[in-house]
Parts: sequence; C-alpha cells; structure tokens
Amino acid sequence: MERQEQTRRALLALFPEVITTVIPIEAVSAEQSEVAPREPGVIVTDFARTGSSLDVLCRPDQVVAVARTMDAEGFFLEAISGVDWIERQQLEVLYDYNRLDGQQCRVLVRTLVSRTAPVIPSITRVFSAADWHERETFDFYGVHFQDHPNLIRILLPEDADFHPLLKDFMP
Amino acid sequence: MDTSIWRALIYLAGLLAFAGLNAAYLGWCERKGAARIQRRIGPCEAGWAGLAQPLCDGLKLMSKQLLVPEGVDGIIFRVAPVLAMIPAITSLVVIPFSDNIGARAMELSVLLLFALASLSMIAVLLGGWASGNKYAIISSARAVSQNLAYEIPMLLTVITVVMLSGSMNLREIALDQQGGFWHWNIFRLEHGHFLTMWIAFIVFFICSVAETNRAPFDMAEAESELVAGFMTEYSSMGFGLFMMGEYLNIVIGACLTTTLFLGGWDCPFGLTPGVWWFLIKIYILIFTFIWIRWTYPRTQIYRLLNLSWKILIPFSLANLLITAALIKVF
Amino acid sequence: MTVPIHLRHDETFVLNLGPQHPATHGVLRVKLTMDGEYVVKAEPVLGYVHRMHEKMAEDGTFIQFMPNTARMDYLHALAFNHGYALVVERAAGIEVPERAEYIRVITVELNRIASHLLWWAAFLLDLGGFTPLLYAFDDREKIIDLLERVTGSRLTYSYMRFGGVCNDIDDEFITGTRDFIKRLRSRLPRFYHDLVTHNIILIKRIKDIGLITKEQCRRYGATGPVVRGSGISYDIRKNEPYSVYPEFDFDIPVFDECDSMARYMVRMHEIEQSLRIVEQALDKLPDGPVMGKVPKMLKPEAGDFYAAVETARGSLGHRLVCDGGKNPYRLKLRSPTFSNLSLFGEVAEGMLLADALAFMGSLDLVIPEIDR
Amino acid sequence: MNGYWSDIFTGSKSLVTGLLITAREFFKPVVTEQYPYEVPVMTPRFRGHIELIGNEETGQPNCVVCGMCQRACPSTCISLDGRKAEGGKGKVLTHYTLDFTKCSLCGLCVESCNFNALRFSKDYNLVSFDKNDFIMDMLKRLEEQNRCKQ
Repeated sequence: MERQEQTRRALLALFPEVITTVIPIEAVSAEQSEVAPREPGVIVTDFARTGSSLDVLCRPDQVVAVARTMDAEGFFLEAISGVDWIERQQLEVLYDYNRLDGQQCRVLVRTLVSRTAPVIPSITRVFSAADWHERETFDFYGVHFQDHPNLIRILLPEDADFHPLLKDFMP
Repeated sequence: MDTSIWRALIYLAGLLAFAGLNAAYLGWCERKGAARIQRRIGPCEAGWAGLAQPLCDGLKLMSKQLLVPEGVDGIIFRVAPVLAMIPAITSLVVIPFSDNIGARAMELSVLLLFALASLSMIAVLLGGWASGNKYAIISSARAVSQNLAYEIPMLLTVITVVMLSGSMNLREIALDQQGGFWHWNIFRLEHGHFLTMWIAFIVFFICSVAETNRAPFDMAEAESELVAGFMTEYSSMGFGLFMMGEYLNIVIGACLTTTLFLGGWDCPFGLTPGVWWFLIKIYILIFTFIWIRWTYPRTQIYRLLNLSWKILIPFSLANLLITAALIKVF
Repeated sequence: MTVPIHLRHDETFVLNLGPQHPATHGVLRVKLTMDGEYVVKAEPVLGYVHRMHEKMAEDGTFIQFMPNTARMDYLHALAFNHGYALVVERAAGIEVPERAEYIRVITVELNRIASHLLWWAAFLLDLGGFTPLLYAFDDREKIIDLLERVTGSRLTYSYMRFGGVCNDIDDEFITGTRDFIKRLRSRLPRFYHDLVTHNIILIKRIKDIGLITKEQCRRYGATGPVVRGSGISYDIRKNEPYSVYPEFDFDIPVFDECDSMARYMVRMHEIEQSLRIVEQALDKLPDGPVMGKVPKMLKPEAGDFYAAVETARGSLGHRLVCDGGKNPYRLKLRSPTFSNLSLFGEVAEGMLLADALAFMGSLDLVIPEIDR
Repeated sequence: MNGYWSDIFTGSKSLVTGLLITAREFFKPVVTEQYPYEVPVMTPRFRGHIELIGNEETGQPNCVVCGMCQRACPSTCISLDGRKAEGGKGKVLTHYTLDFTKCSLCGLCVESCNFNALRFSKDYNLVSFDKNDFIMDMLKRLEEQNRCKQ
C-alpha cells in the first residue's frame, strides 16, 4: 500500500492549488452525477470495489505532466479509453496506469474535453504504448492528439469519415 | 558398347519412363510417408491406397490454365521450368544402374553430373527473377547462395572418392566397390579407409539434401516465409515441372550417394549383385530424405551458411587429407 | 543474432507481409521496408478483421455481449468470458458460489493449455517443422472434447454467466480431465521437449532473436509471456489475485534472456503450471450450486469499473463505465496482443525476414483480438 | 573452440533423437478419424440450431408465445407470433422462424425460456447453396418430427 501513498504524494505535486479531500468511497459515485463537477485532484478509491486504487482528474494540458510523473514512478500505460458524455456535451479520456512489479496499484487518470473541438496533447513521447491507443481513440471518437507522430486511423478503413463510438453516430 | 540406334531408343524410353514414374510417385511416397509419421492416413481416396493420386494431380496440373502474369519477362518465365527439368533427366544418362544396365559410361561422368546440378541452380535463379515477384526474388537469391555454399564440401568429398577408386567414371567407381559391404567406400576395411570415409558419407548426404533445396534447408521454397518461393507466380505445368524437377533431383542425389558410397548395384554380402539392390538402396535413401523433411524445422540462412563454411568444409578437407595420407602409406 | 550491418536506407523496397500470408495467422498486414533481406522499418497495419465489438456492447444488454467476448480471442475464449463476467459482477456486486469459481478456474486453465498447444503448433509451422503441429493437435483435441462436453461448443464458448456458469460439470468430465493430465504429462518430455525444444536447429533459430528489453516492455505496455520472457514476473493471477486463484499454489515461470527462446520456455512451463492448477482444483472441488441469485434484468449502479484477467497472451482488461441503465454505457476492451504487437516495429529493425517472422511467432498473435 | 565441438556433438545427438521419435511414430496406428466413414457422436450438450419441443401426447409446441427468447437473442434471429386461443386462455403459436445465418449458438434463448419449449438440435452437417434455406420454419420441423414419430 505504501506504493499507492508514494504515487499519491508524487501526483499531488501537480495540483498545488487544490487540497485533496479523501472522500469516503460510497460518495464517489453519488457525487459524480448531481453535485458540482469535481475539481482536479487525487482521490483514493477502494480497489476491490472499482478496480483502481487512485482516481485522478486533471485538466487536458496537465496530461503530459501526469504521464511524466507516472513514468518516473515506474508505471506502464495499460489503456486509453474515451467516453462520450453526450448530455454534458463532453468527451472524457481515461488513462489507465498500472505497475509491472509486485506492488499492485492501478491509477485512473481522467480528463474532460469539449465535444465540439476535442484536442489533447499526446503522451507518445513518454509512453510509446500510447501511440496506438491514441490513434484508436482518435479513430473512434475524433479526439485530436497534438504532436502525435502519425495520427491516422488504426482500425477503421482510411477513408472512413465517421467516428463510430460517438453516441449520436447512426450507422 | 555397340552404338546401334535400337539401344539408344530403348534407353531413351526407359530413362524417360524411370524419370516420369519416379517424379510422380515420389510425391505419393512423400505424402504417405509424412502421413504415417504424423499418424494419419494420407491420400487414400483415388485408387487403391491413393495410388492413382499422382495421376489425378498430373491431370489437374495439366488442365489448369498456364497463367503468365503481366509485367513478367515472357521468354525466361517460360524457359525456367523446362530448364529445371532438362539437367535432371540428362544426368540419368550417366548413372550406372547395374553391370549391364547403364545408358552410357562416360569417362568424366562425375564432372558432367555436377555441371548439370549447377545448371538446375540457374533455372531456379531465372525462375525467381523472371516472375517479377518480390518474394520470388528473395527466394532465388537465397537458393543461389545456398547451392553455392554446399557445392564445395560436396565436391571435396567426391574428390576423396575419386582418389580412392582412381577414376572419374561412375561405372569404374561402382565396379571398384563390388564384393560385399566391406568393399564399399563407406566402410572400406582395407588400408584403414574406414576411419574417415563415413564422415565423408554424412557430409555428402547433408550436401545433397541442401543441394535439392529440401528441408531442413528449404530456404528457397519456404512456405511460411516466402509463400511458395520462386514458384509463386507459376501455375499448372510450370509449377508441375518445377516440382518434378525437384523430385528428380532427389532421385539423382540418392543415385549419386549410392554409387559413390554404397557400392552401386553390389549386394551387401557379395552374392547376387543386380539392379534391384541399386533400387533398394536408392529408395531407402529417398525415404530418409522424406523422413528428415518431416522431422526438422527450417534453418535460418546464416546458420545454413555457417554449417557449410565452418563445419562441412573443414571436415571434408580433413577427410581428403587423411585419405590421401592413407593411400600414400598403404 | 542480428548481424549489425549498415542498412542502406536509400536502396530499399517495400514488401507487404499479409494481409493474406501463411505466417501471420490471421489478417495482419506488416508493411516491411526491406534492404535486401534485412528489415529496415516494419509497420503493422491493423483493422482487416475489425468488427467494432465495443459498439455492440453498447447496443445490447449486459448478458447479450457475452457471446461476443468469445469471438475476440477464440483460442482462450473462456478467459474473455471470465474477464467480462468479473467486471460486471464487480459493478453489480454479484456473489459467485464457491463451486462455480472452481469450475471457472478449471475450464479457463484447460483452455489456456489448449491455447498454448495451438501457439506451439503454429510457431513450429512458422519455423518450417510440420509434424509437431499434428502431435499438438492430437492433445488439444482431447481438451476440446472435454470442454465441448461441458459447455456445448468447441471454440467460441459462452459458458459463463454473471454469478456463475450456465451448466454443471459431470463425473465423466472429471475422470476425462484426470486422464488427460496423466496423458499430457507423459507426452510432454518426449514429443515436446526431446523432439523440438532440445533440437539444435530450433535452438539456433530462436536463440538471441527478437531481444525485448525490460524498458521496452514497460514503455509499450506489453504483458503476459512476452514480459515474463524478459525477466518481469507479472502475472495477474498473482499480482492482482481474482476468483479462487490464491487457494492454489503454482509458480510463475520467468526467464530473463529476453529472446524468443525465453518466451518459448515460459509458455512450455506455463502448460505444466496450468496442469498443476487443474489438478489441485479438481481435488478441492466443493459441492453446491453453480449459479448465484442474479436479477433477470441487470442494472448496475453508475461508476467506472476495471477488471483484469490473465489470458494466455497477457493481461486482458475490461474498463466498464455504467450509467445505471441496462446497457453498458461504455466497455473498453484492453487486449493484450494489441500492446504486445506495438513493440514489433521497434524490435524488428535490422532483422532478417526469417528472424522477423520467428520473432512474430514468439509474440503469439491472435489478430481478431488485436482488431476487436 | 570447445563451443564448436560441443555444438556439433549435442546438435547431432538432438537431431538423432528427433529422428528416432518420428521413426517410432511411423509405425504406430493411425489416430485420425476418417470422417465420411466414421461419423463422430455429438456430446449430449452439443448446441446445434434450436428447435421447438412438442409435448408427447398432443404434439403441440409447449410455446406460449411470450417472446422472451426473441428479446434475449443478441442478434435478433428469432421471429415468432401467435393468435388468441379459441378457449380464450393464452396464445397459440402460428409462426416461428429462426434466421440461422445470424445465430451465434450462444444459448441465451434456451436459457431464457422457462416453459421448456426450446432445445438444441443435434444435427451439425447443415449445408446448402441457397441462403434462405437457413431461414428455418420451426413449426414445420416440429410437425415433421411428430409425423415421423408415428
């Protein structure tokens, strides 16, 4: 568990202006829907319940900084997934970091981006795994990753002009 | 050796029949042998125990359309398969099947055989280059480097045999080994040749496997990497000729090994020499070709060349020197 | 050993490996820029068998996606069922009875052995040896018959339900599995190790080929036998214990030579470890129901859930986002071979074509799982 | 230099053992099953395409046209409808077709039916040149089964 503490302290360095509030676990899901949206910060979540031990919300421009901290801490990038919150007109990009050595600690980093012009800095420089994951998120959601080596579609045919996983996509 | 026309015609028909039957039925033996090793049955639908299978394959190959893809060097593309067959059949001329059965016993028959072997290598090169397919070009480059690397140890071992029996004529070499297996070049009890000659036999056998592009040295026609190697663009009889050429090369490799090392048509106990002993030895050797193919994975081009330059050539050179010394001493 | 030679970057030609090629075991295309027979740049092109499983997940209810999970990695389909069942059970807080957990572990481990056997056969086929394929399929057929007796299908199982498994195993399955374990243990040393592993041609073919350093593994997010071949002991069954795996004692084979031979040995040892697990699971199999109490129409409460499972190729992750409705709001499938393949471009540079294919074989790719 | 000799020695020894193993295999009996002559027996739980179960005496399908299987199917390949029974209680099945081209044999329909009206058939060699042969009418199949049972 000390790995989780160490990572939390390292990540806190990125959010100097916000005091972290260790919100009890049940409130995590409740407060997500009605109460005012969370400000950027680190929350400890119960691993057995949600599958990830740390839940970080950060602004899109902090993504590379978080990735660098994670790289320094020795994490590896497990997956990048996009979620389309169509009612709030927002696209959410979830980064999953995990550890290859014994100390189990999965960190979920989320960023919220506007649905009309989704632009996020790419972290391929830090984690080469992100190259393909980002191309896939671009392929399915249209999220444009800045200074990505070759941001082209990975799974859909090159000439496809639609982004299938958006909620308003009708085949 | 009367030179009447009848004798030539009979031998021509006999050798062509021998070549055609062998080329067809070796395919059948290979599929049956592979099946038996892999504990399945192999072709058994066409005819009794699949004996008509080669016939059906031949008909199928002939009935298919001979496609010449566009952007291909027309003449060379058509000539290459024929060029692969010609040396294979012509080298049957000098093979001494038995005492009185043997098309022509020429003085330099060993030399002729190796000249024709390199001719079939050219056919592979032309076939690969002319079909304009990238895979074929890679495969023909590999085939050339492989054949080149394996001709040197082969020739060195043949020099030892020629030195032993004193003549380049295959018939003389076979005659010199008559009278029981202790006279065969592989054992050769007198003058202490038995010390190293079995190494020469193994080196020669490995080289003949590599010469005919058979597994584990089938770099040229590596199915899982180069799809079908230099034969990729060939369909119907073009492909058929290449396959028959390959099988005939195996037959010639086996005949050469038997004549040089296993005493040609000589019976192991020196009693009843005859052509059947020659055929038995050939088919045992051909079975080992098949057996080796279905046991081993494929080597990689560097290992292949290393094996030849670093292991086979030193061994055959050492064998050459030792035999020369032994001949001088005794 | 890849001979360090000066790659002439100007005289190169582009060779398309795939999408229809005997060595890619599926429709993967690798755009190889070659200099003679050396690979200058390798760029895998994906998407030829892409079916958009993630959109299908969002259309149907939770249970209706279960048949899809088996269509992604059809060699280890039960692990995919298990992963999806785990994440939904975690989301909806469903309890799984003890016997169902044991049956899940038994069937998943048998399926892992079948997957490793097929990998071994296909890998040998890539290297040119045809006969081992038949011997491996002979053994694999026994497992498939066993699993067909229980689940009803041979390859694409949809055997697991949320809260357990859909039908129970009978005594014939148990005796059949015990015979299979005895039979495979007697065949392993002769047909798999003497005929192939100790064969000098194979050793020379895959030793020191495709060296993946620890750093590359971490940077590319590779998991499974690929990292265990590079000295990283990362196995979800031990690092993130799920189901009843903590009750069995088995060890994780780790080799740190980082080459294809190490990955080969990791998988061969994993077969023996899986046999041990199945044996212990059969000994400790408790009685009781195989299906817990589950509401007919599942509506897990909102939130983000993640569950990782160890498949034969690596860590399969399901990132489930629920909004309280009866359909998954978003289901991200983190497929292990997707990340394992992403390091192919960097490692295959300067390799011979034959070595690059041997290296790709040692990565154990299943293309539908990459393309999803 | 010793690497050179040990390589040759261990190498040739491993090659020879490989040959011996395949030689021993050469003489062992055949393992494969000759399909057209030896027909495999399906295990009891084998999942062929679904079929209706008729109760023994009357031969009528047990189905009460509740449509659970239609909703449970992930690829919507079941389409059924019925009409009011004369006696006024429940419905009688008039039309039940399975589009087998889309069915993935997952078994969710058989599980969702709690009137024991569906089961998996055991025939596996279904082959035809025409796609609509796989739009199967289950009622007709049930009648044929009843007729050949008498």
